[in-house]
Amino acid sequence: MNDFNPMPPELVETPEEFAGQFADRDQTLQAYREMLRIRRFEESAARAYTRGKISGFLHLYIGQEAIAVATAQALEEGDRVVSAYRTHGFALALGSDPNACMSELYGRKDGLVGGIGGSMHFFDRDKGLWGGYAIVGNHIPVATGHAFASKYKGDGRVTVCFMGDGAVGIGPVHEGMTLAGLWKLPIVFVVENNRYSMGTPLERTLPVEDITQRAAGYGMKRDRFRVTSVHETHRRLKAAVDHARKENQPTLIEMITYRFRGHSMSDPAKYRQKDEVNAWRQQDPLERTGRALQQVHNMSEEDLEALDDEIVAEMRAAAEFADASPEPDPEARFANIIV
Amino acid sequence: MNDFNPMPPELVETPEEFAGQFADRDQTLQAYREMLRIRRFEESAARAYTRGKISGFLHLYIGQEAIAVATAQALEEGDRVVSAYRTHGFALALGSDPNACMSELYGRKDGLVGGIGGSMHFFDRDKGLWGGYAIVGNHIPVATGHAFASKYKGDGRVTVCFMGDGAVGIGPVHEGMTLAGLWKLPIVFVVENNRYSMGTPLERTLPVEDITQRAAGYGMKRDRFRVTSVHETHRRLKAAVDHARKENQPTLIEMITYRFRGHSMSDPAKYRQKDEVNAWRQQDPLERTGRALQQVHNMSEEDLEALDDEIVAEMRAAAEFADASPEPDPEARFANIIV
Amino acid sequence: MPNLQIRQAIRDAMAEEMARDENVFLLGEEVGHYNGAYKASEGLLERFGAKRVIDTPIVETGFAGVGIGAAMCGLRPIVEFMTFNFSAVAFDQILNNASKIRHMTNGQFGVPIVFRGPNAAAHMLGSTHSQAFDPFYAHIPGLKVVAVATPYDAKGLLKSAIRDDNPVVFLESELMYSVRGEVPEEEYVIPIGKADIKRPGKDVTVLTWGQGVPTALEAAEMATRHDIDAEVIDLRTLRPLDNECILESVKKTNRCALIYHGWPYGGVGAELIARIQELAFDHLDAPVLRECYEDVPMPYAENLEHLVIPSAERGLAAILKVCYKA
Amino acid sequence: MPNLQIRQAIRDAMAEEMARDENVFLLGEEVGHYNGAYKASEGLLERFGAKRVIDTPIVETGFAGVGIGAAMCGLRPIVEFMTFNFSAVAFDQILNNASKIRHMTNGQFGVPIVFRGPNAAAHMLGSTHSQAFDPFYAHIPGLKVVAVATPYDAKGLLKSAIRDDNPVVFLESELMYSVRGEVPEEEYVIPIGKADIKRPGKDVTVLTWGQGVPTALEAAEMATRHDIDAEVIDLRTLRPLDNECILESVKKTNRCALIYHGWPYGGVGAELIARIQELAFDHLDAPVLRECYEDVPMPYAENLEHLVIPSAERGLAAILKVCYKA
Ligand SMILES: Cc1ncc(C[n+]2csc(CCOP(=O)(O)OP(=O)(O)O)c2C)c(N)n1
Ligand SMILES: Cc1ncc(C[n+]2csc(CCOP(=O)(O)OP(=O)(O)O)c2C)c(N)n1
Ligand SMILES: [Mg+2]
Ligand SMILES: [Mg+2]
Repeated sequence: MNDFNPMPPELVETPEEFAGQFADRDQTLQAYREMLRIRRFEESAARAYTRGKISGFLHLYIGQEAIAVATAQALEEGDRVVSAYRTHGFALALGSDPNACMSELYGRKDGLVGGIGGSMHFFDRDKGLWGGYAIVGNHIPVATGHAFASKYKGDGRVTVCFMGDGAVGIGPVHEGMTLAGLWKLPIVFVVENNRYSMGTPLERTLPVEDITQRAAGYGMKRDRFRVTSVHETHRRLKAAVDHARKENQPTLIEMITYRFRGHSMSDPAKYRQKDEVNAWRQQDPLERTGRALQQVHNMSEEDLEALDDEIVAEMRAAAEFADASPEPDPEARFANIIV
Repeated sequence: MNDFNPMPPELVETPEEFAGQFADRDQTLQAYREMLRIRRFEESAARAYTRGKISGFLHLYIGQEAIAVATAQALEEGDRVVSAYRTHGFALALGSDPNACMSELYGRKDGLVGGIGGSMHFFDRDKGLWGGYAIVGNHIPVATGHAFASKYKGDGRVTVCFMGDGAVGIGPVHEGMTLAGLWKLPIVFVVENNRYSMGTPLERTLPVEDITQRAAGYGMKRDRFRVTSVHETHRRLKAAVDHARKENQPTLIEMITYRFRGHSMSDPAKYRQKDEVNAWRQQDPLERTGRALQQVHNMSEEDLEALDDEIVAEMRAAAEFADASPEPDPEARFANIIV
Repeated sequence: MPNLQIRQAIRDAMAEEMARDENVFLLGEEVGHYNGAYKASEGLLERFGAKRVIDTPIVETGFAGVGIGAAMCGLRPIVEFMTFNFSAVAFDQILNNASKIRHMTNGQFGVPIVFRGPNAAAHMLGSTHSQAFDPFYAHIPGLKVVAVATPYDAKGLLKSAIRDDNPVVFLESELMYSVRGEVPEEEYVIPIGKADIKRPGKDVTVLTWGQGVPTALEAAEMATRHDIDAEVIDLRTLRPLDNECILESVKKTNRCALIYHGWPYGGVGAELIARIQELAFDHLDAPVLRECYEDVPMPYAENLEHLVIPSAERGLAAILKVCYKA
Repeated sequence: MPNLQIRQAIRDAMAEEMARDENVFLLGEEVGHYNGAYKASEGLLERFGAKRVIDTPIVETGFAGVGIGAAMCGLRPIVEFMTFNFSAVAFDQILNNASKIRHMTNGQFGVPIVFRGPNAAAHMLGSTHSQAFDPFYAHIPGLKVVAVATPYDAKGLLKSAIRDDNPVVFLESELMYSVRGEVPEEEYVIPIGKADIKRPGKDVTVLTWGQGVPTALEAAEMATRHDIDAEVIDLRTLRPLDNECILESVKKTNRCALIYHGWPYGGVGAELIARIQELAFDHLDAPVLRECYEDVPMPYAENLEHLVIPSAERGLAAILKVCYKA
């Protein structure tokens, strides 16, 4: 077993560097809004869960929102996002209707997949969200297949495939990456390293801290960085997306991030020290972006609060919509299956 | 797809270097004898197969013998060898009775595992042969488990686990190596890179030619070399075995070798060019060792022929023994299973 | 007698066997520091240490294989699958290594291992997380398969499973970990291979196991209002089946219904029917019927899930039908 | 009519569908340059090129998953497992992705894919290489499962499978690739879901599939010497089963025996019995019996393997028994 530092890498940046990451006002505001939408959506979902409106597993993305928002920005129409069971953020960032997202969590007819899939199985084809998989690692070969199809058809589309730090040891990940590297497919693999797989810290799952060390064996490029802003994340991801689109070359990226909530709603996350969580909170990309709006772009606290109110209202409406959405028709269980 | 050179790496060695590898007469003779025993055993088995005495799959080790012989020399009593379905060489090198080996191929009662397993499932516990597995890669976690048990018990034993170049992409290999690297287990993983998995050359299976590039991701040491003699192979393997025994540290070794026959008896190996096979034959460790005995140690051709005759006789006797061995008792199919 | 939850009975079985035999150890995801995803290993890390209670990465094939390899060396691993859904990625290890090694090596090696964890649908987990694996494992020669529904059975059978020299697939239930029942203070084991009559009766035999047990008992209770006295047999062991107990009951009642959590095609349900009609053909007054999941993947929505899973009402309907009262 | 081997019929089906639809492609180990381990794809690489006939590394989960992912994009992959034994390492992809995606995504995505390759024991390959996978796959809602025993059926059903919008598991036989039969020159397809009466008869129904077909036919032939006229039904599709054809025959003959290659517990065999006793209870004059592999892993030795696999003699014994002539 190894001994990895649970604390976030120190952010050494000058005020100028900080400002540089948020230089464009509109982009920064846009990024903030999108991250906040995800956060407020999930907070709303969490409340609904505690009230018994949502059941099953509910894995929140709170803390990692910058990644989904950056991803949506880096992609073109027809590109694909494939992820595991922590996908609300991707759905919203890609433009899925919050009403449909929330209805899915409620298990209702107007849900993204008609209430059949639940939180772990979000799919929204038109928006580029290709799942929503809940068996750790088993979407990596599938996503590799999407990239294969793009190359086969020559359609110029790129697939971005996300997984957790806990997924990198499992066989299907290795097999998918082997094929992507061997066949030179237009795909970007992103490990969202949020330091934990359920209650297990990295030191009990990783033989080597730097996950991108593996890229060499797959003949892929690699990149590794701490997620501090949408802007920077977008820049790094976009380079890999371009590489995939233009050269049919896969990349392995490790994005270092943190989830502020437990693994799922049923996890009190007792395995983490308060000071650890606080240290990461200091670096919360959402908070940082809010600070930048105030400090760099002179937005007032009231401006931000007004925005927040607007978003909170949107997400409250989503919850109300979901609550009013009917249960799926009983016959829906026999749809889309040969019986 | 990549473009790897199918030809063997050129052997640039001075006559002195050549002689150096075979400096010790007794060791060289011993190595030669053991390699020749394996080769003659398998030639005898191949003949029996063509005569219909052996059925199913028969995968010959001809060309790779130096590895098994070096392995047997590198291990201590109680250490373990775990391999795939190309294991006759390991059995003989470790001291399994050729009569029992041949009887197993014949599917007879006196076989290594009573005729139940066949060529692909050789096990000889007392000699340190722990299989004998035929689903590509699925013995890697099992071998990792043996190493785990050694560490758990503190018994000081080392497990050496072999696989083909074709196995390195499959998930179980990745999972086993991940655990061995994470838990620091006393195991040596050896890829016997004989350039082909069935009819498929490396360039259609490997994203990157150097398989040991993967070691970094598992936190293991690595080594990679062309197998040219028992002596040199033993030296390199022994270092890894010591590392495992003394430090509980795994190593990944790639041994570059070649099989002169088809994948199995039913494979005519039409996918290889004559000049390719010939070039590798020039470097056949068995032949090289024979040359060394003559050139360095002044043994005569007659001496070598006498040795050969002796071994051929041993293996002919094994075939005769097997042929005379009775079929397993009908009830044997219900042994060792709850029904 | 102490009144325990099933999760506690399971923990106690493991603790007692670990205390008794230092070759016994536990490995799986979150079994240590987290005390088990469903707290079935609470306190074991603290008591036995990290050498014997091992948190693994998410590599089911890897750690199932490690368990098998360790078992071949004489250790007695308990491998927890967080749920049996995740055993699908380790299927080959169970099918090709655990179940076959003793036979294939002509007895040179044995694989004394237990694979345990929750099986079948819990509540609104969707199709990939709601599966029943007994049809897959009960099919395979070389395995024993156990499914438990009470704390008493859980403890006694898990202890037997850990001591067994064969690989045992031990199926628990997420929905039932909190079910309580009496468990003797003193040491006991329950032999693998014996069914248990959970409710004696004379009019119809109801066969069930695992999560089906409470539903079957409830259906049997409801049947009394139709003057039907149902005998409910909890199979407990799915492989090998307790033919004797099953046949004796069917020969007495002449009617049989199955109520279980799992899909209809093949599996344990069909096997029971095949055996009963073969071995008690002349005793059957009606075809044997089964109530189980509908033949579709499990939907997430509560109302749909509810429809797919057999209710006591559906169980009752089957009972009435085999009694020709419907 | 041309007389073809099964391997050629399979190749022709693939070639015709690849010519008809450029979304159809083949991937698997040795399917290209080697022309298939059992030569079922002979000439396809040459004809269609490396883009559409793809040699993969040994990564069954990887390439099964790639096939599934490609199918979701509208391609129609044919995934060859060199033998179905090697599908065990890809089990999760078939169970959790191929079979469920259409349902789980509420129809947003379909998975039109064929998994094909030889199934069941060949000759002296030992326990890991001699397995029958139909019990596993036929159990799973969302899959179709086909098993073929003649060149005519192989071609017509494979073409249907490739055109089907659902995932189809297509089971062939290593032992039967060289079996010859007439195959029409002109294009035809055979619908999935229809059994075929391979030998009409009136005294007893013999159900079989895949490698069991020749044995069942031989047993039926032997039965004539006992004045028994057996009807042999080749199921051809194992999921969904052709209840109609099966029941019609059983209601006519009132007796039924199963002869197949696979293990007894559960699976297709038990499912057939469960259905027949439920749906034709009053028509049965005897219990339905099954002859299949003995319930042990397949041994390598020729004499033992021979004993484990059902012979025509064993099939005959079952026929005689259900006809009360034994
Ligand atoms: C094959 C498999 N094993 C176990 C699980 C149970 N499980 C679900 S999520 C999870 C942790 C995953 O951690 P990570 O990959 O880091 O993703 P994160 O939850 O941090 O986003 C586990 C063990 C599963 N879904 N699939
Ligand atoms: C999982 C699995 N897939 C496919 C096979 C069929 N198969 C047996 S050996 C082999 C080639 C293996 O090549 P390599 O690993 O290089 O070993 P070598 O035969 O060269 O020693 C294949 C494809 C198998 N046994 N297991
Ligand atoms: Mg994580
Ligand atoms: Mg090789």
